[in-house]
Amino acid sequence: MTELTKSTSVAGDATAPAQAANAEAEPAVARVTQWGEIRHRFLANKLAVVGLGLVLLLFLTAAFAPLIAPQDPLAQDLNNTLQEPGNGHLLGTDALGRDQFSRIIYGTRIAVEIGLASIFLACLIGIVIGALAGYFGRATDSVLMRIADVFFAFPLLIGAIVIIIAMGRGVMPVIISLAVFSWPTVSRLLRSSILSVREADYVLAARALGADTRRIILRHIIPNSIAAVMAYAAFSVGGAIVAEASLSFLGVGVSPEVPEWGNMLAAAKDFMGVKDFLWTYPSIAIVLTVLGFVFVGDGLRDALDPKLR
Amino acid sequence: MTASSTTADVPRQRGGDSEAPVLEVRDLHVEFATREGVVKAVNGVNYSVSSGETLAVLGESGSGKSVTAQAIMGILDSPPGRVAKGEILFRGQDILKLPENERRKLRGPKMAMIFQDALSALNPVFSVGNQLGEMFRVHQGMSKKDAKVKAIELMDRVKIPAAKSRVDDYPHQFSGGMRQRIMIAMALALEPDLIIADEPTTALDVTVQAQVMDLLADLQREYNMGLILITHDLGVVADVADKIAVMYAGRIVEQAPVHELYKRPAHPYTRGLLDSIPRLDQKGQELYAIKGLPPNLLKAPSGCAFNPRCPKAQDICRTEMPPLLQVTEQDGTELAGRASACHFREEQLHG
Amino acid sequence: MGRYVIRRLGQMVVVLFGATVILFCCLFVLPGDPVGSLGGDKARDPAVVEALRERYGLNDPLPVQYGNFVKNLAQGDLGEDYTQRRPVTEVLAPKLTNTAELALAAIVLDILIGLLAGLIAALFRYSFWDVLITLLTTMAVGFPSFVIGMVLQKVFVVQFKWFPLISDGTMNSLILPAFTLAILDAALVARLMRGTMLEVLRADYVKTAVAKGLPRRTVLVKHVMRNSIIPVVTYLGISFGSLLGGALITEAIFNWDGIGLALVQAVQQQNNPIIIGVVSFGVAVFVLLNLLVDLLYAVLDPRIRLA
Amino acid sequence: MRGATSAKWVVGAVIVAMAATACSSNDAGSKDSAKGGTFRLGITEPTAIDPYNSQESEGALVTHNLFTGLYSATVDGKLKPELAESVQTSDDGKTWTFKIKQGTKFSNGEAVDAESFVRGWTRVVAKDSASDVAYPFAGINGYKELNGGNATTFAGVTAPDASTLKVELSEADFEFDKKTVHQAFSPVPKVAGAASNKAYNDAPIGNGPFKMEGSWQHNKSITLVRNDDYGLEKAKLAKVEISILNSANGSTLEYQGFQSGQFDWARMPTPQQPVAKAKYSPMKKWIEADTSGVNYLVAFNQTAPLNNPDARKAISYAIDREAIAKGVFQGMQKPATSVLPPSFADTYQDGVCSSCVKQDKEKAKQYAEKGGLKPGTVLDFGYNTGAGHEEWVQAVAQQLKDVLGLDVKLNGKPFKEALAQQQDKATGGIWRSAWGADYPTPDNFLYPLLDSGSINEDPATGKAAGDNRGRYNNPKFDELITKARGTKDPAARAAVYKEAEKLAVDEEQGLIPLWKRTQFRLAATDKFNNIQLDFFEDPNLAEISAK
Repeated sequence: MTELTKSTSVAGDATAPAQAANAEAEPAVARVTQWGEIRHRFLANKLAVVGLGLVLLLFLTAAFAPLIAPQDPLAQDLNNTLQEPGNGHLLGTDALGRDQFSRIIYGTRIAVEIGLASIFLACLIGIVIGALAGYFGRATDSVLMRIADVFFAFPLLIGAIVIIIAMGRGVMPVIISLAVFSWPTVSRLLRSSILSVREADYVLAARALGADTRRIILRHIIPNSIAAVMAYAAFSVGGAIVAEASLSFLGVGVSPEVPEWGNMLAAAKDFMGVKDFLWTYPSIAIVLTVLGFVFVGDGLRDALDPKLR
Repeated sequence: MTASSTTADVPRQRGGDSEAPVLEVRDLHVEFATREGVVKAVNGVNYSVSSGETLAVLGESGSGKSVTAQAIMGILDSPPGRVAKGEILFRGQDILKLPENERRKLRGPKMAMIFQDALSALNPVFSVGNQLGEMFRVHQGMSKKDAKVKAIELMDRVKIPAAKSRVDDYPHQFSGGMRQRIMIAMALALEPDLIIADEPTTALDVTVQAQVMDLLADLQREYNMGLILITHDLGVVADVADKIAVMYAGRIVEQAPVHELYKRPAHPYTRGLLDSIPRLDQKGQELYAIKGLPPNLLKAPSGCAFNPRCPKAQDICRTEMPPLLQVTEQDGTELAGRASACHFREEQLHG
Repeated sequence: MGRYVIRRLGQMVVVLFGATVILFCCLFVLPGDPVGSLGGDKARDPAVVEALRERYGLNDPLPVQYGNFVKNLAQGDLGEDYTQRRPVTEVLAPKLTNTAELALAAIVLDILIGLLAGLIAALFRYSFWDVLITLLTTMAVGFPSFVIGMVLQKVFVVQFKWFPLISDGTMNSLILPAFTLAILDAALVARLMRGTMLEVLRADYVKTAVAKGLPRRTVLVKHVMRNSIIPVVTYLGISFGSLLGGALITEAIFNWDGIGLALVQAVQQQNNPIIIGVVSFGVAVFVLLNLLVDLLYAVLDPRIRLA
Repeated sequence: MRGATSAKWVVGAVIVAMAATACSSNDAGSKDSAKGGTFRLGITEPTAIDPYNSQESEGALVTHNLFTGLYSATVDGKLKPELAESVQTSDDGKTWTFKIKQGTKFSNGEAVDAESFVRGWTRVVAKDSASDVAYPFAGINGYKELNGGNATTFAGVTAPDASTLKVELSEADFEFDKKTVHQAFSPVPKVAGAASNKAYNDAPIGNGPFKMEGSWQHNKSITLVRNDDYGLEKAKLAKVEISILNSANGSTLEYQGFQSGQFDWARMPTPQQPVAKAKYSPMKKWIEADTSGVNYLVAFNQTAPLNNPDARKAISYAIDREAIAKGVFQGMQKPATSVLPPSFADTYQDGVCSSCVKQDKEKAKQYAEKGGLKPGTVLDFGYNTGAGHEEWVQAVAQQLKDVLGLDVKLNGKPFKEALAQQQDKATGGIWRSAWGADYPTPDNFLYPLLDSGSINEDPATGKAAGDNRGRYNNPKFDELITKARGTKDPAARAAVYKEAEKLAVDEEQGLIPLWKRTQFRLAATDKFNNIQLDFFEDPNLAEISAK
């Protein structure tokens, strides 16, 4: 659909002669080499690699937060509240004298936890429902898709707030509320790709060769649909992290005492113009994280389906 | 009506200088810049076509035949494509030197193109009447209403039934054959001197192919236009073309009047093409196929580009590029309009 | 067409039914008494609580409450807000106008910025501007709206004082919130537009148009734009949901007195009629808008047959 | 779009304003009505401005200026007679007879007489009104019947003649007169009709120093103009323009508005207060006052682990109020050492809560041991979210962990959910809370927060519907409250209230005071004279005059 960078898109430019030359030099789609191919295309995309770097950095920071953070993110020091960056606190301290750098470092944990878990859950629900709808069709399909419509009709943040009203604040409610309103996209994606793949030549061929339906679904349809889901997932983890921070920012996300970026921003909002370091650094953390996932998502999508670029 | 007066005039004019070609392509080179390197799609093509004459350009996909046509029309994708060298003379004038705006004015009134796949070549979101009428509106400043009348006339002209009621239909509502007729109508709209038809029947059913081809040939005769027919289908060519240029890897490898070529090809590639046509009298025999694949234009083989696939390739074929040269009879008399780019053209012709 | 619309409207009713049921269930499981406290944080007198529960039918079982809700909704009545005891429709109407204003301004910006940027990037592919636009749009996707909003507020309100912090009813106070709300979608529209346009530019019918000798502008405006705009229209329909979500944040940052802010406050106050009003409105508009987009899609692209 | 519509609004408002000034300047003998200046301020949308349901400070601001009742309260909690010319109290403290000043009028010309009061009070208490401010009338005979819908008249409130208002109480209450400063005790004219009269709700006709100009523009504005026919001392300001701001950021908007000259009076967000003080204090534009309220921790007296005074004292001793006030509140809050506020000069006992005076880790640990608060004991610490308490509760929690080794579980909930949990019988631990006085009497703190009569437990569900949610229950304390109410002599009464406070707050630590209620305002003292913060934490509009 869209293009990201010059470097990746030039290949897609191959006009008549070059295309002909390349296409015929690599007959059909060699499915064996598909994953290698994808990796190759992904790694050729500079932004995707930068994104991968950012995401890896995020994961590593989350994993080794206790080693990286110089202080306990919860340790208060009421004699040193609202300290400007420097003086033993790299990024300053908040209203309770807690070390902001340590809080940002620990914030990666919540971001990773909620981002990954909610999208994983959404994909799980989405794949199952989408596969059922796409496979059974007819009544099952229309019932499942209407259900998906209902959830799809809630704007993500608004829907999430409704669920959190019922479940209360906290990590689990945030994960669930984000997943509950994200899965319809996945199931639509899966369903439509099942419907298109169902008639694809190699599936017809498999069917003609007498493969049974379940085998066709597991061996042919799902692996081919999963590509689209994966690109969506990578992209959406970033979105989920933004949504999660937004909820906290609005005061309905994880509990306020948890070191989490949205919470930090919410607490810093009133210090605008007085203590700006309180909101700038968590903002940077969020932006880098989200960009990482966006780049990876874009790169994956382009690598999985060069046509779409 | 203006239309009838012009149709009456023009052929006479054209008849007047039928000796001078409408279009002459000289040493045309076209390149594409890609990430992997420069693709030389057309490497020194020469050909010409006169009024009322049909030139068939033959070749596999990727041979540069379509690119040549696009270069003539001035619709190359550029970047990355560009004409690196050469001249395209339209009625004696090198149109590559014209400013874009002048050149644009040639397209439509003077030269027109018919594309292979009418479904994708027609804009899906506008009615056919709109797209046909656009020619008149843009080039002749006609009103919308008049343009529509002309569009209906044109559709009648290309034998689309119930033209009046279908003029507001969209391309996807027509059958393949009908769509191609609309393409033809659009090309003919302003009665150009030259029509380039890029595989006009490839996408059609065989039965429809003949109808469309006949229609095109009839109209060409009627308007006395020059026609460049690009195709990879030798069967189509035989009936309509006057002369043939065979292209391979961006070059013309053989040129000949149509029947000569069929009778006696002077290039092994042409031979291969001819042999791969299924024939009724050889039923039951294994079909001939040229082995191997067309060359990668990024790294064309040294020497003759066809050498890796050529059954008769010798050492010289792998080192030296054969130029396109006059072909002679065994007695040395020149064969009019015949040329071949093969080191062993004479052997091929006579052997 | 008529049948299609009727069928879609039917589906819409199903979706709305489902959505409001979910909404009711979520609000019903809450432990607090929705009329249990005053506007501030004081508990209400038990007698008053009882009187209000009676007045609002809160002692009825959930299905009965839901039935009443649907019955009233059919008459355009969303009930009474629990704090001020004014009709929800009356409370929300001016807020709705404000949000609509903001959303409309954002959509206009989306279209203007998005289309223009996408157009430039596609037309001058690989040029400096293309690279810049591609970079900016990619970055914009990574910037959450609250970060954008806070940065804009810090720079243009606090630092330069170009814009008022309090909405003073002029165009001036609309600019920053609208921009904040628009930026993400504008970037996505630009990316979409660029991609689609590159595809369209490569399409055979564009070649045909050039081969017909049409002036460049006619080719671009008529043949290219018209086709490129179709996916953008669809996207804008779907993006309305995220627009509403973004409005929550934007309104909170810029104190824009819209339904987003009303929702956030209503959640803190458990002012259920407002929550129900805002959420069902959001869902209804989203569903309706998508129907409209589908219809528009069919108008824009004659190949689409609605069935 | 916005520009167009609001321009229309502005133009409309200007025309209305011009018409208004034109009219009034034509009135006979009011030459100065065009003078006096306009006072501008921002508030958040009130619940109501009609006295039947006017409740929070914003509503009180408008209602108090539209209506004048029997008494008003001065900043320091003293009673100031308004329409009450004289009062007689029976010796049993149950019958109150007020003489109403004659000759004053509502702004529609209707006379204000005793009947207007009966009408107004009845209107608040009537069942159909479902008023949130009916409770101050609860001690009057016939309240139950009227409020429960079994009567249409208020039996205990009668007007024997136009100038006499007689009130009969069911229990002795020598401080009943103080309750009448609440705006719910306003007289209303006949046109007021029932509480459901929407026209009157949004444009009440009153007898106060100001009257409405147009109706309440919800979420936009309320405009007051001077009532030149006011029967008491007339206001000096010609006009008060009240902009209604978003409650989400009301204080930020007020502050910004003040800085840009749009407002003459403003609150500011807590984080900005130190900066604002430094800037405006030298300019004498800074108003700081300890008002009639207290921030405290509810301690659940009847549930483990805080079901004994020692445990509660341990908690209180463990908190370093000073450090939090300095560190978190940037010095803008002051520790409270009593429940009764310093604004009640007669009853204020600084340091009566001995555990509140200074953090004492040793004592905290001793009391904890005595009270069975072992390290590791789970202590629930609830608070309501979205109201700016998120930060400091964490500081308190940390201190409890550090000093006592308790396993403090912070539990933030939206207010109504929080309330439901506090009312639940099984709830233990502590809960953040605050109390502000409705009228200037110590009873208004001690009775609702600590008297067993305010537990109001629902026998079926065990829910405590009253404000004594910590369920402090001591018959001795209850006796003292009853005794105080029945003591006619103010000084003797104050002594009893002091005794009661010492018993409940110091000896038994029924609740845990944290901070005084300190309010900060910015006021345009360069343009106006005599600006003060009144008892209801609003500017004293009726007394302000332009320079």
